[in-house]
Amino acid sequence: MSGLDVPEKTKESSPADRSRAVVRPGGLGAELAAALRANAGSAASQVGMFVLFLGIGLAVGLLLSWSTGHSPTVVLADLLDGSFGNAMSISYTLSFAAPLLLVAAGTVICMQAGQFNIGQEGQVTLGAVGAGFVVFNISGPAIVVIPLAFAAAAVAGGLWAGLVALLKFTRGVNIVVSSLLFVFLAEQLMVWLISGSGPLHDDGEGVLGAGTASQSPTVPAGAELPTPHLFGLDVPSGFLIAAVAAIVVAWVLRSTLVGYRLRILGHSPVVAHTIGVSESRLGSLAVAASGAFAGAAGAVILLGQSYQLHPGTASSIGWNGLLIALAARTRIGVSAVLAIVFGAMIAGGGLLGSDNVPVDIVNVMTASIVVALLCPPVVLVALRRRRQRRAAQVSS
Amino acid sequence: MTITNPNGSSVVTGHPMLRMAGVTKYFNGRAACDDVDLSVAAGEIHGLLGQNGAGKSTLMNILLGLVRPDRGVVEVAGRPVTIRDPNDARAQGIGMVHQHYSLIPTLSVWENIAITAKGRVRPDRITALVEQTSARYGLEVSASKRVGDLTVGEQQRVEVVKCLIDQPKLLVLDEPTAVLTERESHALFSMLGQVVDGGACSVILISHNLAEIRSVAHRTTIMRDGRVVSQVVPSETSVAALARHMIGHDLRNEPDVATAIGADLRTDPAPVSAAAPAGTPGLPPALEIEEATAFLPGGRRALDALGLHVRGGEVLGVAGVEGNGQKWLASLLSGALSLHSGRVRVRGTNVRVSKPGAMRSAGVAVVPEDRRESGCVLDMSVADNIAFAALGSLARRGVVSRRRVLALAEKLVEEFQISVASLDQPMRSLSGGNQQKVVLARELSTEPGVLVLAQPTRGLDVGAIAYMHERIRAAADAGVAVVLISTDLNEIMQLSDRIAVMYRGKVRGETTRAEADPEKLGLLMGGVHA
Amino acid sequence: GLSGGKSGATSGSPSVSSGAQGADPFAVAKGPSVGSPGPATAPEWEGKTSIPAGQPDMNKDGKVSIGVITSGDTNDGTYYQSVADAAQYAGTKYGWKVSVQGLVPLTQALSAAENLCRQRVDMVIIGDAQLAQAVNAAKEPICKDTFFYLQGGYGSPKQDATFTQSYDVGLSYAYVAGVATGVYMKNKNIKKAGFIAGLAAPFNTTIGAVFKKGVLSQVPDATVVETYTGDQIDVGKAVEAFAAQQSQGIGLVYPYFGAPTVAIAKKANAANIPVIGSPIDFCGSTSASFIASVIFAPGYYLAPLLDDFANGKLPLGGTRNWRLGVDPVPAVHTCSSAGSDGAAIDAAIKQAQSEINNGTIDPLKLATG
Amino acid sequence: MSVAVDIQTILAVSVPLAVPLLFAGLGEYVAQRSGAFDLSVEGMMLAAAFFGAYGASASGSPLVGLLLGVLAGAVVAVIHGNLSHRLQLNTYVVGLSLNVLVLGVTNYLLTTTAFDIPRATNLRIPGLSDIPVVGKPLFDQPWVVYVIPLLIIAIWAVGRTRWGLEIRGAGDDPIASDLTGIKVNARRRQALLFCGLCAGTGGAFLSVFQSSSFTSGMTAGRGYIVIAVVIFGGWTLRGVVAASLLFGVAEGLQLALPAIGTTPSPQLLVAVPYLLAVVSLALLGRRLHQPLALGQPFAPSR
Ligand SMILES: Nc1ncnc2c1ncn2[C@@H]1O[C@H](COP(=O)(O)OP(=O)(O)OP(=O)(O)O)[C@@H](O)[C@H]1O
Ligand SMILES: Nc1ncnc2c1ncn2[C@@H]1O[C@H](COP(=O)(O)OP(=O)(O)OP(=O)(O)O)[C@@H](O)[C@H]1O
Ligand SMILES: [Mg+2]
Ligand SMILES: [Mg+2]
Repeated sequence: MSGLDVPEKTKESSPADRSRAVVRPGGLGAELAAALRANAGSAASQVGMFVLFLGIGLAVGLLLSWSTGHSPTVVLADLLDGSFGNAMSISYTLSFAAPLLLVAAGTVICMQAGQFNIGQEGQVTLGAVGAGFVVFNISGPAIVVIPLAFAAAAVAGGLWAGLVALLKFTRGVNIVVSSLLFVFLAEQLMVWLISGSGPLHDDGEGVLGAGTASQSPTVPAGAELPTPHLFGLDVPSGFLIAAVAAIVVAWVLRSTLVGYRLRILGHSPVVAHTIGVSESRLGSLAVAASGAFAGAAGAVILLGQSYQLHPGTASSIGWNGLLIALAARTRIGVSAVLAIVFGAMIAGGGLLGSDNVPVDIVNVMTASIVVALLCPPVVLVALRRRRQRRAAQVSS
Repeated sequence: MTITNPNGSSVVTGHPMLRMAGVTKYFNGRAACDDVDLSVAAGEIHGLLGQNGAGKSTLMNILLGLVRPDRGVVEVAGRPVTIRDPNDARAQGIGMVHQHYSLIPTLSVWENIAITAKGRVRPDRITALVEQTSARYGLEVSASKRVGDLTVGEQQRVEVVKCLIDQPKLLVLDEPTAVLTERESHALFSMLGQVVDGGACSVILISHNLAEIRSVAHRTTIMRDGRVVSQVVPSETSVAALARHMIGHDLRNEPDVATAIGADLRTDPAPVSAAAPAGTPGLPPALEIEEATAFLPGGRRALDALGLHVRGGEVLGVAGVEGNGQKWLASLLSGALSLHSGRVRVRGTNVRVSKPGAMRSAGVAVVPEDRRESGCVLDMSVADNIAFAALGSLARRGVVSRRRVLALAEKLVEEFQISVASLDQPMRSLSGGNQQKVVLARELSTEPGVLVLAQPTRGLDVGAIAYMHERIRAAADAGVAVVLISTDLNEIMQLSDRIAVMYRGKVRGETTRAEADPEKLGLLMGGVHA
Repeated sequence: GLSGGKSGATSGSPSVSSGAQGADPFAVAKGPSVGSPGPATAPEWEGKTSIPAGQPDMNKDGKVSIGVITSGDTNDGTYYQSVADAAQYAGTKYGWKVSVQGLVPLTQALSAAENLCRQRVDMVIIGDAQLAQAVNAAKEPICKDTFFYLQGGYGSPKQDATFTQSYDVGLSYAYVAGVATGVYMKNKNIKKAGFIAGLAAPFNTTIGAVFKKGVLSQVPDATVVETYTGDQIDVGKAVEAFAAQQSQGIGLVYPYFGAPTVAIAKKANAANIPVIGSPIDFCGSTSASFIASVIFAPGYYLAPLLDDFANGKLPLGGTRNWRLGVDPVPAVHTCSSAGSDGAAIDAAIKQAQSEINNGTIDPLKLATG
Repeated sequence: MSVAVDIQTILAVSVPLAVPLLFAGLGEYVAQRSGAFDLSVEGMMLAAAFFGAYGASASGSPLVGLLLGVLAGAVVAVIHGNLSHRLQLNTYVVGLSLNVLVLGVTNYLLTTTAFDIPRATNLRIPGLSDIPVVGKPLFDQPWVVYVIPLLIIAIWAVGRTRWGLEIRGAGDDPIASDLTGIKVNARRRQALLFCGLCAGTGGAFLSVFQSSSFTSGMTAGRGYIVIAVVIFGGWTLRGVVAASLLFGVAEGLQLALPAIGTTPSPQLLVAVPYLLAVVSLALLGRRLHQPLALGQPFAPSR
């Protein structure tokens, strides 16, 4: 579909021979990238804007808590204390940021290639399943099992996303819709895998007696992600993995041949075609890569956080990672900062209960932050227009 | 004072139907319109002349409420008016046929008209109105067809009918003939005469074409760099004088400038060298297209059994009225359009055109018509844009060497005199001419065997045009087979060794430059066998 | 804005605001034993229990506070809310500080528990089996003087000295509920009953299968329609699943749900179809009428243990087996609206319970065989 | 049981399941025709379900609940419209964020709110409801259900007015529409608002009329099915109605088949609507004609 993913040829279909095309080449991906990359002033003003709008997003949540009788200062104090208050809080924050950053880094890849995959939640689920297949079936030293689990997670998430790409490039199925529907299918698939006769089902004691729970076995201690002690902090290794992955993604996109080609594809499929980039091939690769990263996030979740598969294991990590990448306008650095902010919100949210503030306020805040962070270019454009109008008046 | 135009219609320039005074509009700190005054009398056909970028469209967009002026007043029939959007304009009796049409392709003709017509939306009522109006002015329009299925000429008629249904006081046409055949243009002009007859309606006609302006306009306002430089009665002014006003200095010594404005001032074409390199006989042509038929996704035929060939060192001009498939020819050669039937051969070898990058690796380089959209990536840097074509050779083991990218970019920027502030500047921030230079530099840097240029000088200023022409010549002299697609006959005649004329997706006829004369080409372009 | 008590309007669920002064909503769980255990025993875990010193102020900071985490919505009016309500009730009664966090994602189970330790709670209550991994926090130094309680870990993680859990056998009360239903059907000459649950996963499907066996034990030619909507919280689908069963002529329904239970019950009441309710005691509900309640919500197990905790008598490091027909809860109770059939049903319930406890009937065999 | 009864059962279940899809789908259809890709429809429905439940239990009147629910849907739509089609913020991000936001807000408010929703009675249409098999499922329903045919006729009729043409113009060619004088973004905001009203009705139907209760996140992904419905319907009114009914029947079968006595794998039945959507999109993918500018922002030069 032109808005999102027309096969490139249809873009020339503008009726009659008009020199301007109704549908710009590049479809949504390019539109999005262009809109999102709108020149946003100097680095200092960008940082200023970021902080300002982050604050605005937070304020919306605080307003809601205030209007229902919860003190904003208490909420804020809890959030800060729970996220950065001490070494342990920071460790939590990093731990929650890890899968988010992985998902966001993957999302950056497909968005930069102009492929609007929004099914990360399902890909995370499948990734957790893939990791589960390894850790529940293969016993061995951590140094072997953990990388294997990550590889399996990436493959599972990548294949699941690859299906979406396959549907798009062979059958022309709208990727927004198919990736969305695949989220629901992934959940059903996992429930089946961990239930009854499913291969990941926990054969131990069940809720109702042996073998009756919908859950996987517990991750063996040897396959749990370690938490090395660095710089006086317990740093979750999931975060280290995510950080390295994000740096690699940034480098690949910036400096490698495939990264160049990917970005060109995202900006202009037409140009990409002329220099030998096959949208179906590279686009699929980008979608699959984003799925693989989401899958790896699933491994981080299973091996470092949930230790068990249950219905709902992905815990909205996929959705939030997607939102992070979009709010960061597909920039890796900003995604990393936002992932930490989101991680901090989750970690801080854990303390709200003690003051009887419903933790749902965190959802409200993160959503507001995402929307707020979309605003700076708009504001900058408005400011520039006003300046120009002024200038024109002065010069008259 | 009464002015009579060559058509014999006359107008009294007393009371203005439209008066614009002191209109000023800045874009990005540059004045597109600078203190413009314009006055159009009742029943007058008023020409608006100017080079590309002179501010004509901007001025009209202000009149239509599409652009908000920074300053200035507009009076219609003596009353000052504020026009905020096209609806206001319509209410004031102003209708416009846009340079790029404003019809919605997925709606039918009657639906498009119903959107702006007054009164209830009823197919039968609107259809009757359309028939009435089109009968009155001799404009053939079918109300039930989908606009997207119409030809360009038909669409323009619909657009005109759409304006006329409102019985406007002022009808604005922005370069209406650019896409029309000779015959269609004539029909349009005689229709315009009918419209202004009686003085109830005035017409503003924007054009680059001096001859056209001279033959229909009562008076003409000439703009340059956003300012009105003069107002003349064209029938009493020579083409050369018009051109001088438009450009700012005499043209005779600058044939390229003449080309740029569509004025045929040369008495004889530049001498064709006796040893015109018609390619190297014996070898297969560098590029051969045989029986190429291609369809657009909607099912429309883009190319219809098109055949042409070009040899190394030869410039093949592809002429034709815009919209006859030239754009799709370029698309085909850049690999963006796939063949339904037929063959494309480069140096004797069949090429699967739609395979990504196949044309490029076969040695065919294309400077596309819409360079902003398919020629470059506006949101990437100048250096990156230059590097695209040679990415593979700039990378070692999959890693692109930034040093080598910058070195290449630096070299080409210097060689092609591209003016950039920095190589990391986004392509978007370059002016049109420099964007075009980047694309050309990149394509030539791959040392192609075939160079395809689609409308290479459209939208460029005089200096840039001259430079382009120089490079095109140089490429051909270096043995490159050049396909030059242009709607500008003078450019074609000036640069080509052979000229092919496209009409309705096929080559209608071919001549050598020696045999070519404008009349013969014009007939071919109109679909008439010469 | 939106305010006002949840307590007043939601009926059927244990009322919070009644506080320590009002009737104890969990009184039913605090009664004496209702029967004696037979030879059949629930699974045992190794490990010794001990009573920590200083209970309830485990961390000796001079005040008692408890924290609840659960994976579900603590406002669902049923299963998940019962834990929160039990904690709140005890809190009000003993003057403890209570914090509740619902809808905790699996990824945050462990950290949520650790966070509670950081806030120096004396007891961490893990409200449902989904968050079972949170008990691993008990081994962390930060949690060393915090009492961990888990509702139904069922073997993973393994019972050890660091936490206490409750255990019940769902299949047994599913079977007894089926028996009760069967007796009612026999007396009213009903031949078709409906069972509706959410996810088509074993924790629902085995319950359905055993419930059906219970019904058939009383009315061998009865039909029990089992429908799984695929979603634990989608009320719309739950209600329409009931509509389908209704239009196929069921004479009684057992919605095996959390939140959607009352919605189905209301529809069934309107259609004069008797309803069995679970997992809380619905007999006193004012929003819908039930003929019987199957009581097994975690709050019922937690409430008496919290009383023990308050009195410094709650053992740590063992599994508390809650057995049908032995302990006051879990239980299948007939409601007054069962009318004259109540006595017969009660008798059948007693009978079935003792058959389970003396090993004549093995619900697990019924489920698998 | 007879086949007639079985069919009646399937219909009786499918119709109410299709109702929220129909309401929201019709709204989404209009929004997408205007070029606005409304991903926040899930949020609109959930907000409407919550506030519908609140209104109905506070006032004791289902009608008041419905109105408050519709208002809530409209509020989400107005926020979405202004962010995406006035400030030009990316509509997909705004849509997804609004869904998260609404889920957060409703869960948050749920902690301090309790509902006692009055039961909405069915409006039986005399005569028609006595038709065998289809009579009861179609003509013995809460009164809002009968709004649907009126809504369909209204959308059909409005599609032929100037506003309707302008909506289509905004969705197919915003640039040309703008030149013509159509306020593209205003039309998109209006279409979104309409979508909010419709989705609001669908959401309020869920809590007030269908189940007389509200539970956390009770829309359970219906908003996403709605989007699939519009696409599956090929962006035609007829198609959207048919697709809504088809998805309603797919879900209905899942719930009705066990009652009828055939019990295929429950897991598979649950997945059926989603599989149906994916497979049918794969089969129809290329033949569907979407609005040409769907989901693309439009920034007028003024
Ligand atoms: N929306 C805009 N934003 C910025 N610059 C603009 C905009 N529209 C026009 N311009 C600039 O204003 C100048 C005048 O443009 P205009 O379109 O009026 O020229 P024109 O006389 O119509 O040229 P042509 O003959 O090529 O149509 C050009 O430099 C153009 O780049
Ligand atoms: N429609 C437009 N929208 C935004 N910016 C524009 C537009 N047209 C032109 N510009 C910007 O205005 C500046 C001048 O553009 P323009 O194409 O008029 O240059 P020019 O003076 O004609 O140069 P050249 O001779 O190289 O074409 C450039 O920075 C260009 O990016
Ligand atoms: Mg112009
Ligand atoms: Mg204490």
